[in-house]
Amino acid sequence: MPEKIEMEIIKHQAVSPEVRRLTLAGEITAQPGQFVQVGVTTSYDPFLKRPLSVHDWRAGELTLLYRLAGRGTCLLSAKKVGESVTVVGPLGQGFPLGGQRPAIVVAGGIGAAPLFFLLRSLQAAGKEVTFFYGARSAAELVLREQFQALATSYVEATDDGSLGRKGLVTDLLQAALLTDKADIYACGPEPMLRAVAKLAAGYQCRCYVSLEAQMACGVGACLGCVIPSTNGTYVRVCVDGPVFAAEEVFAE
Amino acid sequence: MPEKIEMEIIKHQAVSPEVRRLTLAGEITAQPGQFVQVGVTTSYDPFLKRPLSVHDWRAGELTLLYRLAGRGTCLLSAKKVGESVTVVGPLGQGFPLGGQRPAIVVAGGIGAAPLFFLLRSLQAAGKEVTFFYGARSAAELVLREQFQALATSYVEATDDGSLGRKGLVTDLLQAALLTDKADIYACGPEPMLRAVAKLAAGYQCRCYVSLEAQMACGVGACLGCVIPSTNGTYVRVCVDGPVFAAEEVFAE
Amino acid sequence: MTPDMTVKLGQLTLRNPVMPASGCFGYGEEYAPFYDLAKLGAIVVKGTTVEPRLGNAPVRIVETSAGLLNAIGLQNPGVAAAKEKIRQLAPYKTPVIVNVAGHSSNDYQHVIEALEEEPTVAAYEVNISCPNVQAGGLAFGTDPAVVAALIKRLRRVTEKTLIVKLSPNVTDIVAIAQAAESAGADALSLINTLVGMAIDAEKRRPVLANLTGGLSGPAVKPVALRMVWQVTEAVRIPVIGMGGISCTADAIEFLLAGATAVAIGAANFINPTVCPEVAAGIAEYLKRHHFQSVQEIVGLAKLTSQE
Amino acid sequence: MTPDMTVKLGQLTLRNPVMPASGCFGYGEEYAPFYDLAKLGAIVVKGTTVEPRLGNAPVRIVETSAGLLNAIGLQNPGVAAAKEKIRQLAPYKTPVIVNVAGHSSNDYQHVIEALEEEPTVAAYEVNISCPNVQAGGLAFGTDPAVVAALIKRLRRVTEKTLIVKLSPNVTDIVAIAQAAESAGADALSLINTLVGMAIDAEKRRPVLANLTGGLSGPAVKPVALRMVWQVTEAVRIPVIGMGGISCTADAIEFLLAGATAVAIGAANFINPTVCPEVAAGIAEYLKRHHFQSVQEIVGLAKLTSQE
Ligand SMILES: Cc1cc2nc3c(=O)[nH]c(=O)nc-3n(C[C@H](O)[C@H](O)[C@H](O)COP(=O)(O)OP(=O)(O)OC[C@H]3O[C@@H](n4cnc5c(N)ncnc54)[C@H](O)[C@@H]3O)c2cc1C
Ligand SMILES: Cc1cc2nc3c(=O)[nH]c(=O)nc-3n(C[C@H](O)[C@H](O)[C@H](O)COP(=O)(O)OP(=O)(O)OC[C@H]3O[C@@H](n4cnc5c(N)ncnc54)[C@H](O)[C@@H]3O)c2cc1C
Ligand SMILES: Cc1cc2nc3c(=O)[nH]c(=O)nc-3n(C[C@H](O)[C@H](O)[C@H](O)COP(=O)(O)O)c2cc1C
Ligand SMILES: Cc1cc2nc3c(=O)[nH]c(=O)nc-3n(C[C@H](O)[C@H](O)[C@H](O)COP(=O)(O)O)c2cc1C
Ligand code: FES
Ligand code: FES
Repeated sequence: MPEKIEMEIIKHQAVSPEVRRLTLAGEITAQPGQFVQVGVTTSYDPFLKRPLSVHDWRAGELTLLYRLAGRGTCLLSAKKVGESVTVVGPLGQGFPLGGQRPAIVVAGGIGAAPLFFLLRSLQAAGKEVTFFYGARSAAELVLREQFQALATSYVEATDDGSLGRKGLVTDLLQAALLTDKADIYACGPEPMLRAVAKLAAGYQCRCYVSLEAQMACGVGACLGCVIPSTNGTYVRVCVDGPVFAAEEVFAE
Repeated sequence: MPEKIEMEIIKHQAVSPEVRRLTLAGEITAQPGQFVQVGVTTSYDPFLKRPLSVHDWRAGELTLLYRLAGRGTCLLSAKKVGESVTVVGPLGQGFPLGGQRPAIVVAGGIGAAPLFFLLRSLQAAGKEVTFFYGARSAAELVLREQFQALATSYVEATDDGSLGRKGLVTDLLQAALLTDKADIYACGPEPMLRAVAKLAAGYQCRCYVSLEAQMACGVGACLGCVIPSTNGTYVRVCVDGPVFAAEEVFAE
Repeated sequence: MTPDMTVKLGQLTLRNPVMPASGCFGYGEEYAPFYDLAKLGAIVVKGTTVEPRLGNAPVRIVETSAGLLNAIGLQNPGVAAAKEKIRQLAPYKTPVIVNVAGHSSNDYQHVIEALEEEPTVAAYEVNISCPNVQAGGLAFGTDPAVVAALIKRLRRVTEKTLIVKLSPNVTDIVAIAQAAESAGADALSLINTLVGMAIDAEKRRPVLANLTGGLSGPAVKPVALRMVWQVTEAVRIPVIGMGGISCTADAIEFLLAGATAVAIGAANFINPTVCPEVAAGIAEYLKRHHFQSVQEIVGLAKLTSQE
Repeated sequence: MTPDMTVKLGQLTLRNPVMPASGCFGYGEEYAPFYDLAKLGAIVVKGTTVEPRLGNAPVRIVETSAGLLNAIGLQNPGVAAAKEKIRQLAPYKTPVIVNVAGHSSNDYQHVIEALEEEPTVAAYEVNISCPNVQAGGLAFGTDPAVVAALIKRLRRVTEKTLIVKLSPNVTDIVAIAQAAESAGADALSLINTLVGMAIDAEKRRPVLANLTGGLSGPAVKPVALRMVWQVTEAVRIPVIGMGGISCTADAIEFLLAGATAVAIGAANFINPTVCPEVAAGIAEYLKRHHFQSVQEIVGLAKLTSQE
């Protein structure tokens, strides 16, 4: 059940020039893949809360990982330890962890944010997990050691080759799928997600993707965040997602 | 000539629970009684800059004294040493210091803000100055020692008698005027200013009052801050004031 | 002594004057996790049409200074499915107001007829901001004669409280309000959104797939307040004021301007508990200023402004 | 290669498309301390009437969310005194546009006739948002026929560039725009302020002595942008876009929507150097995106939105 709560900032670190990790104290629950709406100001400009995925969660502690994308995240980054922020959540559908197969988790850039909590949960469930971490360049591959520590095997790729293999993470994924089937979880830029989904379909693997949309309410009330679904209707990213089975949202 | 400049905060102190003193570094000039427009946020809500009087000035250093009146001053009070604020100024007409008579300076509450710089200037000019400092109660009589140090004689009054004489500062002023004539300078709530002006007129004393109005541009362009003048037209508080000869704005 | 918070809209009595604005509260269920919906004066549900509507393609919303633009395009499951959702609200024992939309007077009439027998439905809010296909897509709400004809017709088919929701995108909202009143409306609600647009300077195209959208939020409050003031000077039926209300003070301003009740839209998005907070805030305000009932402050600013 | 920033309004060529909005820049002198006024595309002065006007009683302005309400009431020294102030602007060699106001078509005509021989005056911006006494105070700008008659008449008395400033408080701004165009206007400027109101919840009375005022600032930008888009679809004469422009991106959006030039009003109050900053910002934008001239981006969002 989502709720509105004031959470105190207990850690707020720059993990890269572009990316911040924010840890908040407060009684809120969360599943991997869910998100929260964060109040970045008490002014009406900017007006809306900002949706951020649950990067990590443990009882009494919520961690977010966010990229400085514009005004809202910039305002958030100015908040200091000891200040508090209004959080609405947990929101949306997370990643289903049920599958019997080993897991492959694919991150593109800041799309890695929600996958940390996912990896921790898969590891806790004793799953064998391969983590593909791709980005445009080295600077975007944040928290590498932390991610690596949570995966059975760990593969990096950058478009410019500045770190890990040069090229698209999806090429490496293909190679992996040739050998074994797996349940695939992905978050990142939409072109990457579509490519991952296509591969998954080709190899009869379950594939879950976490999507983004401009949001207002975050709770399903405004119908502002819809995307077309493959059955010809619109689905709300905030409550029907943000995690969808690939076939729900991507046509072959 | 007014200008727009970024000024760095070099001191920001709470001189009372309600009142802050803000010292800014930067090359700006100012006369006693002039004011500046201060940017309290980069957001459009609140939208306007806030007019604050020059509390004190020396080359390269501007000091403001402000009461926490609402959102804007509250945002300003959150700014820390090292941060910078946008300032537009110096603005408006200050206090004329020419007169030959001794000076009487009358402050009501936060109206004391611009009078500190005035007292310093009168003192520097070798004037004999009596300072009447009135407020509703003791808490509002901020920086008492500092003000006292600048006056030849110093009189305090509070409506509730919690400090100094009990009653209105204007009653004490009357007593003083019985003995000698003086040039009178006043800033505070309008009822007090009208009472001071009435007394001054009664004793044939020059009287200058510093007024307030809701302002937008602060430079005379919007005609938003006008008040009726005694010659039947409207005058702009921002450029024709904020300091006026009492007879310009208060009818007998 | 707790003040009397009840207000009347037609035959309808609300326990307090605060309700969510249509389209900002889904069919109620979305905000049920945050508080007991029985704290609301009424529950106003999404604009409902005869047939299901897919709505507009995304992007549907964009943030603006102190507000947002929306172009949802009346996505709704159609009146039959909506009825089922509305039934779920019965346990809250709170009047449900159904926002009715259509593109012809037939459309409006059919929606009302389909809900007439449903006891959970307490009132209809007729959204006349919709494009009128018979009138070449010009909104119903822009022509007093068209509004009068539509409301006369709907008045005949329902005994329930009939509220007409006015569009602010007109030269003379008072004329529209009077037309609705004389045609038999029990109450008016205003304002709907102001038509606006946003363009992405870098992508060099409009942000919304629909090109234009409806502006709401604090940005529009001054316009809404002015219209509520003008309309309440000119009609005798009660007005539900809305447009930018985000806190107690905002709501008080609308009541002082002459609104009998208030609706809160976009503010729900930034504060899911804003409605009960404002309802409680109004009660505190009344206590602090020693008013016995909320009705005492309705239109009070008109009197003081005549002093 | 620095891009060509010049734009044309009627026979008038502006060195760049950025000018202050009327009433927000006095008669120019107030902002002269902050920068060389020759950096402006044009100088638009305060609304000017035949006789001096005292204007409204205070309070005249109140801040709102992302904007402000003003009720200045056209305070101005009258056309004779205004002429003297306007002459002072000659050294800047920058076209001066005089905003003309009145309560009858005679009033407007007399202001123009009084300025016709003054070489510093390059153009007139006819403010049709003023109440029309002959029409019982209803604003001129709300009736296409009235606007057409007024502009036809003014067209006869001047050879100078005639700009008509449209009110946004209408059902169909396109009809007004077309009326002005066919009556011989050289250009249009939009939008003027949206009529709004503010109430003090504690004092329980309207904040403005005039009760209502005109809303402007970032809050109204989406409405202004929509109207500029619609009007530029329907007329061939150039449009000066305004309403909430506060930074370069805002100005670019208006140009992309179809405006040939832009005016900046309330933003001058929060940033006295906003006009030259935006002019420079537009030039940078053009360079960055490899456009040769500002005219290339006028209306560009209309094309991309058709893809
Ligand atoms: C369910 C969900 C989960 C998300 N999780 C994360 C996360 O864990 N970490 C992270 O860094 N970002 C995440 N995002 C994206 C994040 O919400 C946006 O980057 C943020 O809202 C930008 O706000 P801003 O004011 O800083 O930027 P703005 O100035 O508002 O915009 C800057 C850019 O960000 C884009 N943007 C703005 N709002 C959104 C939005 N709601 N969704 C997508 N893009 C947007 C704008 O289109 C623009 O291109 C998530 C988005 C969604 C919908
Ligand atoms: C020329 C001039 C000089 C001033 N000098 C000082 C000073 O040295 N120290 C000081 O503490 N205050 C001074 N003021 C008053 C100060 O500008 C206001 O207190 C401040 O703008 C309030 O802003 P806010 O956002 O905190 O409060 P708001 O939330 O904007 O308003 C809170 C209260 O302050 C009042 N207020 C808001 N703006 C103004 C304004 N422009 N003028 C007067 N009252 C206003 C409002 O009506 C309201 O009652 C001066 C005002 C003027 C016009
Ligand atoms: C996302 C969204 C959807 C809306 N849908 C409807 C609707 O279906 N019917 C209607 O009459 N008004 C609709 N409105 C208008 C609101 O009910 C309200 O009139 C307007 O938003 C002004 O109130 P606000 O400023 O508090 O949001 C919608 C508004 C928003 C923001
Ligand atoms: C204080 C003030 C005074 C104004 N005076 C006039 C005027 O005299 N004539 C006129 O046509 N418009 C006048 N306007 C409207 C502006 O020119 C402009 O059309 C409007 O403010 C929208 O632009 P903005 O949002 O950038 O302020 C005035 C606006 C303000 C804020
Ligand atoms: S953000 Fe409102 S429905 Fe998804
Ligand atoms: S504040 Fe604009 S004229 Fe004084």
